[in-house]
Amino acid sequence: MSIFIDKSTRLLVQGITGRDGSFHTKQMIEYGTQVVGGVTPGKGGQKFEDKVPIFNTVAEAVKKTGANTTVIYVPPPFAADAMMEAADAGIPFIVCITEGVPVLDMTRVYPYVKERGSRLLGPNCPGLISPGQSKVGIIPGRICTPGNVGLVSRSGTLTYEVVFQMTRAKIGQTTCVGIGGDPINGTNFIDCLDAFEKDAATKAVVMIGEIGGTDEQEAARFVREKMKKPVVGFIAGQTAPPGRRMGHAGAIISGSAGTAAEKMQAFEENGVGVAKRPIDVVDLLKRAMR
Amino acid sequence: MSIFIDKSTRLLVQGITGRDGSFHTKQMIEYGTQVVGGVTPGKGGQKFEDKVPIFNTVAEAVKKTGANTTVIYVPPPFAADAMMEAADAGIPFIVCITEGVPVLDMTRVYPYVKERGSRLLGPNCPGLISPGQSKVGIIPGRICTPGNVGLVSRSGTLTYEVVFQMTRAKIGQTTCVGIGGDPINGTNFIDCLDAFEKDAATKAVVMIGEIGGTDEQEAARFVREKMKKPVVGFIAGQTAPPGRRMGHAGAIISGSAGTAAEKMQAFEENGVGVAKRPIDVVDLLKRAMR
Amino acid sequence: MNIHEYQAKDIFRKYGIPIPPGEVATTPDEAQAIARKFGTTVVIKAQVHAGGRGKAGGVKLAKTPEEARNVAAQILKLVIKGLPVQKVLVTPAADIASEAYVGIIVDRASKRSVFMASPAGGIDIEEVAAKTPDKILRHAVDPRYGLQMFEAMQLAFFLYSDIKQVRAAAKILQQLYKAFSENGGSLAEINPLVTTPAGEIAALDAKMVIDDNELDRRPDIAALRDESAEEESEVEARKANLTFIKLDGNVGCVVNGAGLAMATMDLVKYYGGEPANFLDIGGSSNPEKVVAALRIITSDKNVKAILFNIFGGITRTDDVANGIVTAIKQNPLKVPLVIRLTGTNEEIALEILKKSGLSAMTDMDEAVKKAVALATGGKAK
Amino acid sequence: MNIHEYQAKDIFRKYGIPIPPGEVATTPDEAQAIARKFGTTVVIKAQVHAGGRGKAGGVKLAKTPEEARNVAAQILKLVIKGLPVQKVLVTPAADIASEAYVGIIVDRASKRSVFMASPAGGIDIEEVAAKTPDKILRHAVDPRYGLQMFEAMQLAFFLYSDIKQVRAAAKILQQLYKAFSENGGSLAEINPLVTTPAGEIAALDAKMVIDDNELDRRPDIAALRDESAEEESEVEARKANLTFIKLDGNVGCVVNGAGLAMATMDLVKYYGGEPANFLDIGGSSNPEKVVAALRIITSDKNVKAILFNIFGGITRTDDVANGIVTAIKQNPLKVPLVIRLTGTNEEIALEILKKSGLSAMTDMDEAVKKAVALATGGKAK
Repeated sequence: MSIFIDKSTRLLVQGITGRDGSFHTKQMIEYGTQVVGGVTPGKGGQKFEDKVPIFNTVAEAVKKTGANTTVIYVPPPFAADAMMEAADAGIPFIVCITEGVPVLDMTRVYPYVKERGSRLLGPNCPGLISPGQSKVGIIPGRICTPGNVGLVSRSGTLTYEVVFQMTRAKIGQTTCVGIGGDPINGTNFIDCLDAFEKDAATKAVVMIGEIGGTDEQEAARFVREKMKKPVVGFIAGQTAPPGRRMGHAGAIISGSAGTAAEKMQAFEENGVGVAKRPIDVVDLLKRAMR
Repeated sequence: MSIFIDKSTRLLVQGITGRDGSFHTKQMIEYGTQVVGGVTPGKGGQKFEDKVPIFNTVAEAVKKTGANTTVIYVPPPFAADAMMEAADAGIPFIVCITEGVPVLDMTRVYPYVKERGSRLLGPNCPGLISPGQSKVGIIPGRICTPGNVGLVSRSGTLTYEVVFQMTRAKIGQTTCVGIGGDPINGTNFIDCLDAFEKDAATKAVVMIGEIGGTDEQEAARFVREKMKKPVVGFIAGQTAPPGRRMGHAGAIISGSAGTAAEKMQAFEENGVGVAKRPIDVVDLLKRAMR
Repeated sequence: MNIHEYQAKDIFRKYGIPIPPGEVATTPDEAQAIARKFGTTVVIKAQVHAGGRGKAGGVKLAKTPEEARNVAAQILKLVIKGLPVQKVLVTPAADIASEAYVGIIVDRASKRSVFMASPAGGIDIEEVAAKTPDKILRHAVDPRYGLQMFEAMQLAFFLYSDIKQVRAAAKILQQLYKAFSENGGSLAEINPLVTTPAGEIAALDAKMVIDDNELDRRPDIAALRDESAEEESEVEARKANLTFIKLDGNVGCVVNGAGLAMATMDLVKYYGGEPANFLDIGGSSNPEKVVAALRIITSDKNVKAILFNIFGGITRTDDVANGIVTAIKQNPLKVPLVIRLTGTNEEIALEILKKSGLSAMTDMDEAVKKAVALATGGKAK
Repeated sequence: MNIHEYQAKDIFRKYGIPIPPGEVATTPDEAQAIARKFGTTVVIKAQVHAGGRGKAGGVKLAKTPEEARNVAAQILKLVIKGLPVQKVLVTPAADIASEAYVGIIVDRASKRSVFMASPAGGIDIEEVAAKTPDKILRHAVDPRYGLQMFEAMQLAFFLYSDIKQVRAAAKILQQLYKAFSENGGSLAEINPLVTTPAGEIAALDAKMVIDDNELDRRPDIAALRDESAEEESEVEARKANLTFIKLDGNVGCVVNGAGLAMATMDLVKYYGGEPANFLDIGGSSNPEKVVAALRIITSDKNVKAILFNIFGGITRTDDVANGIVTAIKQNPLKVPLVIRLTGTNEEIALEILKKSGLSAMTDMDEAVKKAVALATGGKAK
């Protein structure tokens, strides 16, 4: 049906009364996501929009609501703490939207969350959406449509662009996952590819990468070695100069490593169809699924 | 045959060139322990007593000697680092003799060693001896004799006293283990009892405890619930005043908890024979093994 | 090692924990001058390494500088649990709206540092634990990560409901954890942590115990030791590298090893005597240690007999014998001496003792029985 | 954020890393005075955020104060990789017996901070990695425990064999780790770490890069930013909360989102143009940001056409439209403008643009093609 989230997702919103948190909570509720609670220290006992109960701590919220997923909109200096609090409260799936989390914080958050057996998506990611079922994060619902293609991406608006093109071409999605553009994050390409491979409803996968690191290269090898479903991909940053951080903290070419050319080559060598332009993803998909 | 160490033990000595390290290394070699290497940073390449190769790091020593056990004699400020180095080098059994290791150091060493899957004995312990097979630490070899009784103790010289009485009474030992007198240490009573229960050669066990904490009480419950072999015990510190640390950092009665009376009662309630005097251990053993 | 309230407060203050001002006086005049400077009602608190200061009359209010002088004079005459009060802390009296307890100790069961927080502050936490255990929230800190803000908040929400107070308390808890772990604490405690009528939070009392094993690498903390506040004999023992604890009995004990020392004391009691002390000469027994041990024990007038119980492993019994002979030459004993020696270099030791007209036994039970008989002037039980 | 060598040295010095003295000069006179004070041969080093200073003539010896003056004058005139040298560091020349490299970076693969150590110091570590990879020892630090002494010793044994030097280097590595992690580093490097003929170890050069995301909570570190050493347009962009990187092309790009911005640049290239910049206006696009973006882009004389590519999600396209209209009113454009807008409030945006005589497209490919054609004065490929 989808990966990571579906109709049974019971969502908690950390930072529900903040500017971003409240805006997107409304959007998620509108989309049909089951938002079962929010957390804002000091506002425990109040209700968000007269409906969603607010708690002081995640532990309390989990106990009272049975939430199985949380999405984090707290400011960067508190994001690491929020992720750790969620993991410590035993929430199995943690989505952190916050951009600007210090990378040294993430070196500590990563093992902490892992030790407690939770899955983390992000930080600095748009979240994910299983069209028609549940939306967690900030991906605009109206550009998506239910279908049988999975999408995983390091980017935000570029993802929207591609999904929009797919929807216009009547190619629907099982789940669209934005893993985020930070150098250290939780769920990576391979985690998503693996989940899509196992998801019966997904027939093909789109993978949108960018410069920096070697995740796409490893993901490409995973496709060849472990996947039966077709995968097509796009890499942003062919014109990016080395040594400069292209917006995303992780989008940086260090020395000669992590270039778009290197990644596109890895795609080709491992049977991942390479889109030259974002729009080409649609044609590649159509051919792959024929 | 024995627990934790036997003829196949290949021992490394950390701090082999120090005063205590060199003295006891000679004793261990004399007793027949296979000392395969030593570690003293800066003395790598030299030999101890013209025989035992010395290395700069534990990692190197393990690689070159295939050591499977290490014993640590380094001064207290470096002991935590030495234990961690041994665990990181993959040594499965680490014995730390050093007395005076700060307890906050141990709060960090404990999870570190555990994560790497090693067993730690100590710190602040006399080590262990499997009479006639191998001796790791400082227990005098001549007071022991091979036999079929296992002994585990929080103390040093009190252990010698009891072992000495046993040997005089012709009751030999499979292994004598000193787990040490610190509040946080590695191997505890239950670990040893469990190992003795599983060791075919051991027919009965002596457990020597002291005031402080609840390890003896939990060990007593373990005896009742999990053990078939007879266990007899002695508790030191019946006359100790509360709130004072009786030499060992762990030998302290906090409030009303950890008294000798409480521990002796736990022994009695769980079928562990209670010796009133150290010498009574011998009679209790004889009766238990009849 | 115990440190005084004012010393713990100095440490906590460095970590940004809000603590009202306060100064130490060693004379009534100084106390008066400090009270005058503060210009308000002051609290005068005995600085002594003992609990229950309040009940013992060691904590009192003074409304005027003159009263402060009188109160300080009274308190500086007190002896609390055997320890004479040498210093008082003078601090402005505070208006208190609520009292809470926060503390951290190293917990042997979880092998971690454990926080305790209770809204029932101002009284002994053991009492709270016994009578109303649900009023204490415990939290073990993962030493690999430290106390996270969310954990501090969970503890703070147990104490307060006002979010400003919760945040202030959470910050205090994080700083307390830092103060504790960066200074080698085995206990750090604020009792009471108060709120003022204006809603501010402050630490009115502070307690800290340092792990003795940390002192070598923390000379600044080791320098806080106040020897005038400790038992004289214990100070002397520490300087001689002996572990010594004074008790009230009549049989002085000199033993190698803590476990054997306790077992020896127990056996003294078993045979009807009372141990006068715990004394562990440790593993590497040079003769000087033995000399110091005998000097300390013989200075206790209650001691009617002295018992050596030495099981030579690392300890060389000849070293001990030499120490005994030297000590007796320097200061002939006025009470009987029983020596039990066995183990490393036993034969040499016996020879040394024999030359000085002394003898030794090899059996622990027999030796203890004899010492008890000599101390009680009768037979052992 | 890059900081200068002298700033990194100041930080490292605070952590007890041995660093020879040195002072900063902004004029030849100052350099002369400093050289006179040191009274020995000095090294004068350009303080500029660019590698390869030595090859560019930015590092030179001076034997006398007068020579120091002349050398400083030369260096202060240099422009290295586009950045004018505004400051030099004057430091006594050292006798060097050996040169090693030690550095630490955050490694995305292991998700940890990773040390690198090499006995082949003094040259670019990437060169060592490429040519003699066995001369580099890497070690990932477990962030839960920090760099243990034994780990530091293992790295140090890779550099030195003399135990005194090993211990000194191990201590430097531990302190470097502290400096790195306590100041929010994403890179910290000592190259070279030298030994003197007398066997002492010292850090002759120092480099540190700070994670931009750390600056908000570290005002003292943020204050180290030297805006005079950065591209003017990038400074302005940062102040407007834009992410901007200047490039050499002719199509100015304004995009929301980093990935889409890169993809837009790539598409410009695909159709035969060259992007003049990377510019991400971010998620919450208020009109002022758009105004600032246009101001920055139009100040680049190479720009022959401007392309907006906005996919409205959180970004409200009407905000962007308002920004465009305002900016053009303030400063009429001298180059053609192509706008692509779609998503949130698209209809309102189109209405706003229409009122000001502007129009917008909805297809990204078409818009890019058009912008390239306008910039190149021909047709897109």
